[in-house]
Amino acid sequence: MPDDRVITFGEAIREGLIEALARDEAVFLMGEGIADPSSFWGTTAGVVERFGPDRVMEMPVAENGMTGVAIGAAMAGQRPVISLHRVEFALLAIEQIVNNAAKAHYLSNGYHKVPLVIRIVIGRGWGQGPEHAQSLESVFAHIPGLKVVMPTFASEAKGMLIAAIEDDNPVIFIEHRWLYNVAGHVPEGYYRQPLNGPKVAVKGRDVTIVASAYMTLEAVRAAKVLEDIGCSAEVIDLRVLRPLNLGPVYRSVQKTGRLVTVDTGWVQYGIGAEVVARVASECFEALKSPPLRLGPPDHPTPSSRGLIPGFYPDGDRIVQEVGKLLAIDPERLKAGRRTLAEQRRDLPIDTPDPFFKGPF
Amino acid sequence: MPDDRVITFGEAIREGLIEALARDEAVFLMGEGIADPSSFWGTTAGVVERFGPDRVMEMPVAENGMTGVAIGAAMAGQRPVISLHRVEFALLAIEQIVNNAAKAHYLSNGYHKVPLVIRIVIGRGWGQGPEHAQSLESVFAHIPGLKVVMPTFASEAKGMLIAAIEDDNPVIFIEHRWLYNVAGHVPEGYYRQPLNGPKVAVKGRDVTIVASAYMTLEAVRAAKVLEDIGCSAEVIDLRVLRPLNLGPVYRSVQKTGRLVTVDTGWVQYGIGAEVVARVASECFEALKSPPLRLGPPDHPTPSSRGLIPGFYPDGDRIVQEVGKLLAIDPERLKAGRRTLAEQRRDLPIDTPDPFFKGPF
Amino acid sequence: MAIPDIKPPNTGPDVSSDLLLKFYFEMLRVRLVEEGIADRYSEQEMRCPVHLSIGQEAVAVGACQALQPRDKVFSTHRCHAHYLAKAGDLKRMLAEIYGKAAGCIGGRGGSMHLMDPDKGMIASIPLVGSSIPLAAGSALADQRTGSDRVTVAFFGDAALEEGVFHECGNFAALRRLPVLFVCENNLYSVYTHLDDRQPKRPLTEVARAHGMPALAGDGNDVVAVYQATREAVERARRGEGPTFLLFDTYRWREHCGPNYDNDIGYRSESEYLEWRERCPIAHQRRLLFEAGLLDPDQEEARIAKIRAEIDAAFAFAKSTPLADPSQASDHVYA
Amino acid sequence: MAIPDIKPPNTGPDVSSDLLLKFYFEMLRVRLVEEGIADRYSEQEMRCPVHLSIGQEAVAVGACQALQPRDKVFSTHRCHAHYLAKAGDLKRMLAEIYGKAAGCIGGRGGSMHLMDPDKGMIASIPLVGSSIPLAAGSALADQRTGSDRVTVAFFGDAALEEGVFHECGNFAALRRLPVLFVCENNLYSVYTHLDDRQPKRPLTEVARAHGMPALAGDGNDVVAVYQATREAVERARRGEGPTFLLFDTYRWREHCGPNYDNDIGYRSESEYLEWRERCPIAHQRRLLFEAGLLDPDQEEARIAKIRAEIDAAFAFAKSTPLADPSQASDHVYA
Ligand SMILES: Cc1ncc(C[n+]2csc(CCOP(=O)(O)OP(=O)(O)O)c2C)c(N)n1
Ligand SMILES: Cc1ncc(C[n+]2csc(CCOP(=O)(O)OP(=O)(O)O)c2C)c(N)n1
Ligand SMILES: [Mg+2]
Ligand SMILES: [Mg+2]
Repeated sequence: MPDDRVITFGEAIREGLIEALARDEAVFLMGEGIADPSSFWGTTAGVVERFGPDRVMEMPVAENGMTGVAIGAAMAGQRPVISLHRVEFALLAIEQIVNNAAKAHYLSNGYHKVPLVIRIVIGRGWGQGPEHAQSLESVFAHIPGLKVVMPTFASEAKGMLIAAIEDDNPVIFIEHRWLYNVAGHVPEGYYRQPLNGPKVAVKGRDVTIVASAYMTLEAVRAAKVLEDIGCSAEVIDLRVLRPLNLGPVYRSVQKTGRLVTVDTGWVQYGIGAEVVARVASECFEALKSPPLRLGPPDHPTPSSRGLIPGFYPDGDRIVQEVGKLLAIDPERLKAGRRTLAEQRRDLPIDTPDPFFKGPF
Repeated sequence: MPDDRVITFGEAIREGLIEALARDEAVFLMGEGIADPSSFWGTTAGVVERFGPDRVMEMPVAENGMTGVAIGAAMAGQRPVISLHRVEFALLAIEQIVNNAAKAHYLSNGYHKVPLVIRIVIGRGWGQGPEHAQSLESVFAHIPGLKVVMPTFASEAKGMLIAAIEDDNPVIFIEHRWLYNVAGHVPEGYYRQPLNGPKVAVKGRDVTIVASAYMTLEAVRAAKVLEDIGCSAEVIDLRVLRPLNLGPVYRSVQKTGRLVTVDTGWVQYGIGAEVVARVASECFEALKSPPLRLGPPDHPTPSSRGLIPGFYPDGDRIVQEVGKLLAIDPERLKAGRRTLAEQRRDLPIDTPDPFFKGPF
Repeated sequence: MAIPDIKPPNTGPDVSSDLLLKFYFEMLRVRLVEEGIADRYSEQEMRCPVHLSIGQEAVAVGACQALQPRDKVFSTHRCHAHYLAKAGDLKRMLAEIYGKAAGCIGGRGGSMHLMDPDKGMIASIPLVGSSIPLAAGSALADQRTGSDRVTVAFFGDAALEEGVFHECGNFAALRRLPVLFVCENNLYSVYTHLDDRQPKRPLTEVARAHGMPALAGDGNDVVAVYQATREAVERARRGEGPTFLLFDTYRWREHCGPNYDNDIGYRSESEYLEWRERCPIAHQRRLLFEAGLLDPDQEEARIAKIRAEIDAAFAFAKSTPLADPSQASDHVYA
Repeated sequence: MAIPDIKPPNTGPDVSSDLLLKFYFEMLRVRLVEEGIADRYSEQEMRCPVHLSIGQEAVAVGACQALQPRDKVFSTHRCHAHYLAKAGDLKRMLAEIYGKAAGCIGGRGGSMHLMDPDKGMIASIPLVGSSIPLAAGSALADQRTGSDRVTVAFFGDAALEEGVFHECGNFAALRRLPVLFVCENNLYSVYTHLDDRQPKRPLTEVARAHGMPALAGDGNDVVAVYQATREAVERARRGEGPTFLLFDTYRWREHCGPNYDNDIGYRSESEYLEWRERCPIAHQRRLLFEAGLLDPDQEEARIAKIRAEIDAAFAFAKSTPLADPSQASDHVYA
C-alpha cells in the first residue's frame, strides 16, 4: 500500500465513500446535490455514475424529513450517509437527530441500531455571511448517543469516514470547507481510522494547543513559527468531540503546564469550554497559567471582507497569545510574526490560504 | 406594594403575562394549549377569558412555522410571547431561532428588532422519558444574538418575564417544570427584574456553588445542611446564561477558592463547562482545588422511577461532593446527610419534593 | 395526471366471518386492557403519562389486521392500541408502563414509547409527526432490498400541521414507497378542536398536494378500516406507492390520563355521547349478532379468557421487579 | 367547501399603457443591473455568492407592480430582482454586494440578504423556505393592527418541499392572513430538476392541502403575473385571506454565479434555448411595439438613462469604502 500518494481532503472523502459503497450493499448516499454536476463540492464526483441513482440518491429539499428517513432506513439495517452542505441546514433536522437518532439505541434497550453518518459542512469565506458560515459542532457534541467527528488531515478523513460508516451509531461527521483542497498522504484502498480521540499533531514542551479541523492547521503553522523563535508548542488535533477522550490532552498539559484552545465556533459554551473545564479539574496541579480560549468573537459572521479581519483566529493570533502566555521576548515574537506576515503577503482574507495546500 | 404576598412560580409567570398584556397592546401570546383548559400548566389560566383569543392565540401544532411567524410579527413591531411545553418541541424551531431570531438585528445593521419571548419548559419526573425531559439550555446559550434567561424564584420569574417582554431582543425564557408549584413573595403589579446576571442566593465563605433553576433549590438546601455541620457554602443562582456576566461568581470564588457547578442538563459541553472555563481563567490564582461539575450522567433520561435514582444531582449529592472537596469530617457529613434523608423519607423520586414548596 | 380520487372503501362481502369475529375480540381486548389501565392508574404505580385509545380501537385493529406479521408499524404517544393490534406482548407492555425491568424496553420509555420490533411494532415516538419519516425510511429500506413488506405510519390529525408530514408525503410519493399514512382523526389535539387548527377543507386534500391517492372511511367501523387499509396495502405491495388513509373517530377519555373530562369545557357532553353511541366495539358486536356469527355463551367464554389474560398480565407487571439503576447507563452506544 | 378553483388570470384590457411601459423598463433595468454584475463578477471584487434572476424578471416586476409601496416583500437567496422591483435603492444594493459600508446593510449580508425595509423589502433569507413564516408573521402583525397592508413571500419551487411552507400555508389559511405565497418555479433546485424532487402533479395542488385558492400564470408574461397578483392582493385586502400563486419561468444562467452552464449536463441547451425564446423582456417589448406604445427613440433614451444610473451605481459601489472591522461587533443586541 503506497502511502506516499498525495491527494486532497475532498478526494479522500470521496475515496472513503467509494470504498464503503463498494464494500457493503447496505451503504447508500442521500442528499441534495450529491448526484448532480456540483457533486457536493466534488466529494461525490463520478459516484452516481459508478453506483447508480439508487445508491446515490438525490433528495428533495427537506432536511428534517430526509434525516428522519435516513434514521428509519438505518434502523431497518441500511447504512445511509446523508450530506448537508451547511450546518445551518442541519438545524432543520435537529429534532430528528437529537430525539430519534441519538436515542433509538438507548430507548429500545439496545435493540435498535442507527448506523447513520451525517456529513455536515462548516466553513467560511467568500462572503457567505451570517447564515452560511456558522460552526455549531458544540450543539451536537452536547448530545449523548451521538458520535461527533471532525477530521483535519486527508488520510484521517478517509479512514474516519469509513470507520463512521462501519459504526453502528449515528455519527456526525463534520467537514470544514477550507480543508477540501488541503492535500496529504492518503493510503489507497479500504482502511479504518478508529474514532478514538485526539492525536498529537506537533510534539512540544512549553504549551499545549488544542484545536480542530482548519484551526489545527493554523495551530500547526503557529507552532512552526514558535519553534523558530525558541518556543516548543505541542499541537493536539481533537478529532473526536464525542465520545470525548482527553487522555492525550491531560498528558500534554501535565508536561507543558499551559493550555490554549482554538475553536472554529463561538467560544462561549463552545468546544474549548469543555476542554478547559476538564483540564482544570484533571490537571489542576500541573497548570502553570490560566488556560486560554481562542475562537471567533461573540457575534454573527459578517459577509464583507471588510468586516472579517480579526474575526477568525489564525496563526498570527495564536503566536501572539502564546507569546503573551510564555512571556516571549517581544523582539523575537515580532520576528515570528514577520515570518507569518511574509507568508500571507497580500493574500485575500476570504479564501483558503494556499500555504495550507499541503501535503500534510 | 405589599411584598409579603406569597404565590407560586407558575402564578407569578401568569401575573407577568397578564401585566404585560394589560400594559401593551403589542404583546400577545401564541402557543399550543395556552387558550385551552390546560392553560399551559396553569400559567395562562383565565388569560384568554380576559384578553380574548386575538391576544391569546391557540396555534396549530407546527413549532417551526409558529416560531417563524412570531419572529416575523416581532420584526413588524408586535411583541409575541410563544410558549413551548418541552424543549424537545423547540428543537423543531431551532433553525428559525438561530438563523432568523438571533441574527435579524445584526444582519440588518441594527434596523430590525425582534422583541420576542420564547418560553421553553424543561423538567423531569413522572416517567416522562428520554424525549420529554431534556434540559438543552446550553444549545441556546451558545448563540450570539439570543438572550437566555432561567429564573428560579417566583418574584424573579415575574419580573424577568416582564423584562424579557420589554426587551427588544429575542429572549429564550426557560422554565423548569418542578418550579411551578414553588412559592415565594411576589410583589403585585408591573415590575421588571433586570436581565443582568447571577445573584447570590445564599452567602457563604468556604465554597461557591453555581446552579440554575431547580438545581438552585437543591443547592440552597445543601447549603443549609452544610451550614449545620459547620461549612459555609455560597450559592449563586446563575439566572442569565446569555449574555453571561460572571462578575458575582468571580468575586465569590476569589473569596472561597472553590467552585462547584450544578447543571440541570448534561455536563459535557454544558453550562458548567463555560462557568468553570471562565473561572479557571479569571480566578486562576484564587482556586484552591479543582473545580467540580455536577449534573445528570451522560445518557438519555430513562422513564422508569426504577432507573432514575442517582440520575439527577440533589442536595445529598451536593453535600457529599462538597464534603469531599472540603475534607469535612465523615461523621459530621453523615449527620448532615441524615437530616436530608429525614426530610425526604419515603418521598417518591419522580415528583417534586414538597420540601421545596416555599415560600422562598 | 392520474391521481386516483377518493372513493369509499369497497365494503363488499369479502371479509370472512372468522375475521369479523377476530375484529370484535381484538378490539374488545384492547378496550379491556386500557380500561384496566384506567381503573388502576390512581394507584399511582403506573408512573408515566398514558394516552388511551378508548373509543378509537377500530382504526388500530382494522388497519393491523390488513397487515402481515412481517409488515411494520410506527406509532405516536397514543400507541397502546397499535402495539396490541400488531401483536405486541401484553405482559411486556404493562411491565413497561409500570416501569419494570421486564418491560418491552426495560422501563426506558414507558407508555409513550411502546415497541415490540420482532412483531413489527418498530417504534412509538411522542413528538407529533416525528415517527412519520422513520416509517418512510423503513419503507425505503424495504424498497431498496426488494422486500415486499409494507410500513404503516399511524398519527393523529395534528400531525398534518407539522411540516415533516408533508416532507415525507412528498418523498414517499416521489419514490413510490410502500408506506401507508394512516391519520386517526379524533377531532382534537389535546383540547383544541381541528377547526381551530386547520382551515376547513377535507383532510384528504393533503394527499393531493403530494400526488398521492387518499381513502377515507368511518374510523369507528372496523370493517371499513380494514378494507380501505387492505386496498392501500395491496397498492403498496404492487409497487404503486403510498396511500393516505383518513379515519374519523373519537377519543372518549381525557387526552392524557384515565378520566373523563367532558366537564372541563373544551367539548360538549352531547358531542361525546353522540360518538359514544357509535362505539366501534358495540357496532361490531351488533353486526355479529345480527349475522348470527356470535352466540352469548361463546362470547362470554372468550371474554372470560381475555380478562384472565389481562389480569395475569397486570399481576405480572405489578410483581415483577422495577428496572434497576445499575442498568440505566447501558446502551448509550451500540 | 368553497375553495375557489384555479383559474387563468383575467387578462383583460385593464392595464394602462403607462403601466405596460413601466413593466418593460422595470424588467429591463433589473436585467441590466444583473448583467452588470455578471460582467464584473470575474474582477473578484464582489466577494459573495450571487444568484441571478436573469430570465425570471417578469415575476418580480409583475408581482411588485401589483403592490403598493406600503406592502411588504420577503425573498430568498435569489433576491436581486425582488429588491429592485420593490424600489430598493440600487446604489446601496451594489455597495452591499461589494461588501461596502454604504451597502444596504453595511456589508453584513451580501447578495443573499438584500433588504430595504423602508421600501417594504423587509428581508431576504438564504435558507430555502425560511423567510416564508416571517412573511406570514408580518401579515399577522398587520391583521392584528388593522392595517390593510399585504405581504408577499417569494420563493422557488424547492420551497414546496420544505415542511415550513406547509406549516405556514395551513396557518395563513386558518387565520385568513393577508399574505401571498408566490412560487417562482424555474424547474430546478440548483442542478436537480423538479421531476427528481417532487411527484408529478400540478404544483398548485399544494394550495388545496391548505384550503387556499391558487392562481397560476405564465411567469414570463409580466402582464399575466401582474393580473394574477393583483387579484390575490385584492382578496387579501378584502380580508379574504392568502392566495398561492404559481409562475413558471426559467433561470438562464448558472444557479450561483455569473456564467452559463448548459454544458455541464444537468439540462439541455435546447431546453434553455426554448425558454430563451420566451424572454419576458423581449415579449413585452414586442407587445409594446405592436400596440404602438413605444417608439425606438423614446426607448433608446430611456435605456440610456437606465444605463447611466447603473454605471453610476457601480462606480459608487466600487469607490465607496469597505465596511470597517471596527463595526463588526455592533448591533449584536438591540
Ligand atoms: C412536536 C410536538 N409538539 C407538541 C406536542 C404536544 N402534544 C402531545 S400530544 C398532542 C396532540 C396531538 O394531537 P393528534 O396528533 O391529533 O393526536 P391525538 O392525541 O389526538 O391522538 C400534542 C400537541 C408533542 N408531543 N410534539
Ligand atoms: C434549508 C436549505 N437547504 C438547502 C439549501 C441549499 N440551496 C441553496 S439555493 C437552493 C435551490 C433552491 O431552489 P428553489 O427554491 O427552486 O430556488 P431557485 O434557486 O431555483 O431560485 C438550495 C437547495 C438552502 N439554502 N437552504
Ligand atoms: Mg387528534
Ligand atoms: Mg427553482
